[in-house]
Amino acid sequence: MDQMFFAAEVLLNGLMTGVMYALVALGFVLIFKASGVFNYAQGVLALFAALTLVGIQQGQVPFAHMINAMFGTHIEHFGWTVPSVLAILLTGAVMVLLAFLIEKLVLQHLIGQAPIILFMATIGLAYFLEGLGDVMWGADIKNLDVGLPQGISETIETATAEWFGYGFFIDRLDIWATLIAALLVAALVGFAQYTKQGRAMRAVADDHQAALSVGISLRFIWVMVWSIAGFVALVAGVMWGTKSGVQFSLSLIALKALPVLMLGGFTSIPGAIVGGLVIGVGEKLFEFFVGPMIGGATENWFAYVLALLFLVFRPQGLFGERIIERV
Amino acid sequence: MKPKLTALVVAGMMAAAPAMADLVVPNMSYRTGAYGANGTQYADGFNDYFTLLNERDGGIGGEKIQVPECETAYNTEKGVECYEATKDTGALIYNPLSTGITYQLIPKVAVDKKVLYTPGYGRTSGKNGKVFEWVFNAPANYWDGASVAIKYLLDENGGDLSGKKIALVYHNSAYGKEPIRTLQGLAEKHGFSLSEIPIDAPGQEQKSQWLQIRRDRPDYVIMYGWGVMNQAAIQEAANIRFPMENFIGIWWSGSEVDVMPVGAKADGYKALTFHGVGKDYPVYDELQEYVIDPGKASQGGEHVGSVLYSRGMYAALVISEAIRKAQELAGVSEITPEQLRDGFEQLDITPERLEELGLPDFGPEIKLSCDNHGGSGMARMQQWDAEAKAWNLISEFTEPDQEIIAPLIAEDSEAYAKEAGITPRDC
Amino acid sequence: MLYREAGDFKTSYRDDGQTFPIRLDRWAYYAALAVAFLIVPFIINDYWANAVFVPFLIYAIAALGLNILTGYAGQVSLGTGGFMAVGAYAVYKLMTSFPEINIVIHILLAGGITAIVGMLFGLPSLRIKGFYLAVATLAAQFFLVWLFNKVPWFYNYSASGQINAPERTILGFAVTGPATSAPAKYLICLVFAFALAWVARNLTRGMSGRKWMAIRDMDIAAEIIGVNPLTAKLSAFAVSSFFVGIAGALLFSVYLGAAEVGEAFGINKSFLVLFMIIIGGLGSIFGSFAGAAFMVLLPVLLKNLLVGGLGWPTDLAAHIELMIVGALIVFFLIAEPHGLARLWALTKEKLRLWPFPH
Amino acid sequence: MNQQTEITADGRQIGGTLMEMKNITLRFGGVEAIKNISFDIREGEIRAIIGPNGAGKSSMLNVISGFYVPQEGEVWFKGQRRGPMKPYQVARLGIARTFQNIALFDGMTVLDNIMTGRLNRMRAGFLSQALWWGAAEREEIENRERVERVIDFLEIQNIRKTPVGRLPYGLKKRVELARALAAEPQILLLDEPMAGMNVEEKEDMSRFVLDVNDEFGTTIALIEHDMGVVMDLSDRVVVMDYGRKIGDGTPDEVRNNQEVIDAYLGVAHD
Repeated sequence: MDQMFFAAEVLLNGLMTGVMYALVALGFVLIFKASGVFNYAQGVLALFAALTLVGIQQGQVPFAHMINAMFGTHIEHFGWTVPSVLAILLTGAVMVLLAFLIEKLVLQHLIGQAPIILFMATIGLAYFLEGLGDVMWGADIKNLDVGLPQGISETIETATAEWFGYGFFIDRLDIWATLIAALLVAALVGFAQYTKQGRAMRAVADDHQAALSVGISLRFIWVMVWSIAGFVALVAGVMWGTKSGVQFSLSLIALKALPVLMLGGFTSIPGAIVGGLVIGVGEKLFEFFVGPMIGGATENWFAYVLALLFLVFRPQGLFGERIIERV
Repeated sequence: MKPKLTALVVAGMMAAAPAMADLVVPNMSYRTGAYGANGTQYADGFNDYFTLLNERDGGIGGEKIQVPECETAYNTEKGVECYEATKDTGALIYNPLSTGITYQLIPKVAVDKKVLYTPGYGRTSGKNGKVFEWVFNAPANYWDGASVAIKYLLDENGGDLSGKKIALVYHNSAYGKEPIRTLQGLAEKHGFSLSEIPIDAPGQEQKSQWLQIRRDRPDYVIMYGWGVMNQAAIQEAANIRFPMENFIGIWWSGSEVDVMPVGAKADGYKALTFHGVGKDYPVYDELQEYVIDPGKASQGGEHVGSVLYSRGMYAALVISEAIRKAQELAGVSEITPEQLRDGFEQLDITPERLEELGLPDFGPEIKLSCDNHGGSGMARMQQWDAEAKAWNLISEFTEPDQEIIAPLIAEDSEAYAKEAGITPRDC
Repeated sequence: MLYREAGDFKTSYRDDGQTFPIRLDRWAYYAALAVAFLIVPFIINDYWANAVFVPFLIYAIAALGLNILTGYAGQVSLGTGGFMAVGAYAVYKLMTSFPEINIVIHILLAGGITAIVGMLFGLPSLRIKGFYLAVATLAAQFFLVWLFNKVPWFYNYSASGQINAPERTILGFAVTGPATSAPAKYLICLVFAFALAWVARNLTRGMSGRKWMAIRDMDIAAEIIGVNPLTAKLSAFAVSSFFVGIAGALLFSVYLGAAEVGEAFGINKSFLVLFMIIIGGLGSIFGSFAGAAFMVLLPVLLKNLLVGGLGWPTDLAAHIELMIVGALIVFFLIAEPHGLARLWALTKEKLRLWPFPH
Repeated sequence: MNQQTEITADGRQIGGTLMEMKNITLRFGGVEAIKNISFDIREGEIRAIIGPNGAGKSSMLNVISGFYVPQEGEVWFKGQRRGPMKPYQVARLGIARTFQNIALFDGMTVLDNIMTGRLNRMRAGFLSQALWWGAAEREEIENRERVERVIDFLEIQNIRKTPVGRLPYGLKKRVELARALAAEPQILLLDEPMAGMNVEEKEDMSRFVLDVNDEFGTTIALIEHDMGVVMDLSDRVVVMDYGRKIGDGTPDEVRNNQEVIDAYLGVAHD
C-alpha cells in the first residue's frame, strides 16, 4: 500500500517538474513555430532574464566589474532596491529591447538561410549573451526572491495524511509554477486567437510567403515572437532561479527542454506542455523505481531515450504536423 | 595590414612570460562556467595572500612572488593549456582546484618536475609520497573527510552507529565517487547501512533523489557536491524538512554560496572544513591594511573572509610556508621546484607558527615527510547560522580513521604505480 | 596572374578527378605538407604542441568525422562527445588489456568499435529526420557518458572512475604517457589526421560520397534512383564514428593522458565539434580543418591577447572572450553562411580572374 | 500476349512486352487515385500516359517506379511478377526516372549528379574506395567515360563542373534526363518532361527524347499534360481521367476517342 502512495507521490512530483520543463520548452516552440529557428539560446535567455531581474531588483550597477577594472573605481550598487513587480516589468522591457536587437543585428541578415545556419547563429547568440550577462551583472550566485513561496505544502501534507494515512509531499513553488504556467498558456492562446497581432503571428507560422503577401510585416512578427519568448524565458528564469539561485547553470535547463520538444513536437504549444509532463513523470518514475537497481543518475539520459523510443514510432512528435513525403 | 595581423596573432599565441627572477606560483583559477561562482572566491583568497606577502614583507626571503592567473573554466583541456603556458616561465607549483585537471597533471608534473598541491581535493592516494613524489594534498583529503564525518556522528551517538542509515548524496563524477569505498569500509566497521545517491552534473533538479530520501528516512545524509548541486540539495532537504543538523556536507559543500540561496531554512546545516572560518583573525587586519585599503585586492576584495576565500588563502599560506622552508634548506632564496618539494617534505606548520602568521588555530598542524604527503587528515565541523549569516565552528580538529583509510591509500597508489610503471621511492 | 587553370590541360579523366586540379594549389598543398612533416616537428615545443597543434589535429579528425555525417550525408548529430568517449574507453581497455600490441592498432580498433556503436545509434536515423534526429542523438551522448561513468569495468575499477593512459611506444619513442615528447605527440596526430583526411577525400569523391550527398540533398529522390537509405546512412554513421572514435582515442591517450568521461566527453564536446564544421564549412574537408583551427586557436589567441597583451583580469577576459566568440560566429554566418571553406573558395575564384575581373 | 517484333515507320524496332500493369488500384485513405487500370509497355517504344490534372498520371508513374505500392493489381516486368519492393530495389531492376519537380542533388556538380546515375553499376568495396586503390579508381574512370558520352549526347559539356543549384530550369531538366540516361535503364520514366518549358525548350526536349529512343533503343514511358507534344512523340498512348483508363492506343486512335475528347473538353464532368 505504501509503495502505491510513494508511486503516486513520485508521479505527482514528476508532473510538477514536467511543468517546469514545459516552461522552458514553451519558449523554444514559440520561436520555432513563428520563424523556423531552433533557438538554442533559449536557456541562456532565461539566465539573462533572471540575472537582469536580480540586478535591477538589487540596484546593481550594470558592467560594474568592467568599469572598475578599467577606471580603478569601486562602484557596485546604486544604493537602492526596486520592488519586484516594477523590476519584473523593467526586465520585460529589457527583453523586448533584446528581441529588437536580435532581429535587427542577427535574424534580419539571415533570412532564407538553412535551418542549421540559423540554429548555429543562435548558438553564437547564446555565447554572446552568456558573456554579456556575466560582464553586466557579475558571475557570482544570486538569490532571486520575488515573493514566491517554497518548500513543502503543509496543508496538502496534513490533508492527505488525514485522508490516506500518508502525507504527500508537494512543493509550494511547484504549485505556483503550475498555476503560472497555466495562466501563461491561457494568455498565449488568448493572444494568438483573439488579437490582431496574434492572428498575424499564426499566419506567419502557417506560411511565411502567404503572410507576407497579405501585408504582414515579418520583422515586426519576429520581434514580437522573440519578445514573447523572452518573457517566457523570464518566467522560466524566475521559477528556476527561485529554486536554485541565479547562476550559469540556469542556462543548462535548456538541455532538459530538448527531449520535451522532441516528444511534443517542435511546433505545438500543447505538445510542449504534454511533453513536459510525460518527460517529468517518466524520468522521475524511472529514477525512483529502476534507478537504484542500475546505479542511479539516470534522469539525464532517460528523458532522451524515452523521447527517442517515442519518435521511432511517431517521427513528428506527439503533436507535430504530419510529415508527408512526396516527389 | 596583413603582416601586422600575423605579428599580432603570433604575439597572441605566445603567453606573456613573467620576469624569471621572481618566484612564480601560477593561479589556475576558474571564474566562468558552471563552477565560476565558487572558483572566483578561492582564487581571490589565493591572490590576496601572496599580495600581502609581497606588500608587507617584500615577498618570501626577499623574493617577490608572481601569481600569474590563468582561467581554466574547470575544463581539463584549458587546464592543460594553462599548465603548458606557464610551466616554462619558472613556475614552481600548481594548485588547479579541480580533481579532473589534477588527474591530468599528476603524470605530467612527475616528468616536468613541478610540485602539485591539491589541498582537500585531487587524487586521495597522492598522500603516498613514495609513489607520488611531486603531489601533496595536506592537510586533508576526500577520504579523511568521509571518515571525520563518521567520527563526528559516532561522537554524537555515543560511539555507536549500528543500525543507523546514512545516505551519501554525491556529484556523479570522479570527485563525488571518491568517498564511496571509505564509507563502505566504515559502514562495515561500525554497522551502519549506506545508500549511495548519485546526482548528475549540474544537478539543479534533484526531486526524485530527495523523495527517495524522504521515503527511506536515513538518519544522516552526507553530501559530496559542487556548484549548483549544493544549493539545490540543501533547498530540497529543506523542502522535505530533513533535519538540517543531520545533513553534513564535505568542505566543498560548505560555503556561503551554498546555503545563502536557501535562506532561513538552511539554518543548522553542517559541513566539514579543514580551516577556520570568519574574519576574526589578526591576518585580516593586515590584509585590510596592505591589500584591501590600497585597492590591491583581487576583484576589489568582495569576498574577503568567505569560506572559499579563506581556503584559497590557506592554500597560499601552506605554499608560502613550504617556499620558506625550501629557502631555508637550500640556503638560497631563488628556489627550484625540486627544492620546493624538499621544503614540502620537511614542512612543519605548528600551532605556534600559525599564530605567528596571524591565524591562530586556523588549520591543523601540518607535518609532512617523504612518505606522508597528506598530513594528519584532520578536519572539523562547522555549522551554518542563517540568522547571523555565518558559519560557526562546532568541533575541534579530529583525526580520521587511518585504520580504514591507510590500506585504501596503499592499494590505490600501488595500482597507480603498477599502471604507470613507477617504482616507489624508499623513504 | 599565375593562378590559372588555363594552360593546365587535363589529358585524362584521372587527372581531371584529382584533388587539386590547379597546379598552384597542388604546389601549395605539397609545401604545407612538407612544412607540417619536415619542419614543424623540429621546432615544436610543449606549449605549441599541447595548446595548439595537438588539439587542432585531433579536433580536425573529429570534425572530419562529423562532417562526413552532417556535411556530406546530412544527418545532424549531437552525439560526437559520446562517440569520442567510446573511442577513448575502447583504447584504454585495449591498451591495458593487451599492452604488448602496438598502440596504433589499438587506436584503429578503437575507431572500429566506435563505428559499430555509431551504427547502432544511427539506426533511428532511418525514421527520424532533421532536428528531431539531432536531439535523438543526444540520447546517445547522455547514455554513453552515463554508462562509462557507471560501469566500473570500463575504468578498470579505479576508485574515482578516472582513466589514465600508460606509456606506449612506437619505434622506441613514447607516444602516450607523461614522458612523450612534443614532436612525438604532434607527429602521431599529424599522421592520423593526414591519413584520415586522405581517406575522407577518397570516400567523398567516389560513389560512397555521392550516395551520402544524394541522401542529404533529397533523400526520396536518392532512394528512387537506387540509393539504399539503410546502407547509405549507416555507412555514413560508421565512417563518421570511426573518425570520431579515433579522435577520442587520441584525445585521451596522446593529448590528455587522463580523462573523466563527464568532463572530457560531455555535451560541450558535441557542440564544439558541430561549431567547427559549421564555421569551417559543411561538406568540405578543408572546412573541417579550418573550423577546427578557428575554434581551437581563437580562444587561446583571445585569452593571450586580453590577459597577456592588455593585462585584463582573467575573469573579465574570459567573459569578453565568450562575447567575442559568439559575435564572431554570428558575424561569419552573416558574412558567409557556408563557412570558411566557401570564403576560401570565393577568394580563390576572385584570384583566378585577377587582375581582369570582367 | 507476346507481340511480334515490328518495325515502325521511321525504322525503329519495337519488341515484345517489357512491362505490364494488371488491374492496378491505388488508394490514399478513402480516395481511389487509380481504379483498376491495366496496360502494357513494349520494348523499344515510347509510351505516353496522358490525362487532365488530377487524373492519376503521377500516381501511375509512382506505381511503375515502385514508390507507391498499389493495394490491388500486379506489376509484371520482363515476364516476372514484381513483388513489393523498396524504390531503390526497383531502380536496380533497370528502371530510371525523372521528376516533375526537378529532383536533382543541388549541392553536387552536374558531373556528380550524372555519376549518381551509375551507382548501381559500381561495385568497388568500401576499403578500395577509402584507399582509392584498384577497383574504385578503375570503376570511376570507366564510368566517367560512359557519363561523358551522355554529356556529349545532351550537349551539356560546358556546365560539367557547375553546381546544379546554379543552373536555369531548362538545363536542370536536361541534367536530370542525363542522370536517368546514365543508368542505361531498361525503361526510362519521364514525369512531365516538358512542364514549364517554352516552345523552343520543348522542341529541344522532344528531340532528345526521340534521339534517346532512337540511338540507345531505350524504352520510354512518359506522362505529359500537353497533348500536342505527346501525340507527335509517342507510339502508343494511355489516357487517364479521374483514376480510370479512358483510352489506349496509337495517337490517332486516341485522338478520335469520344471519351477522351469529352475529358479534355471538360464535357463529362463539371
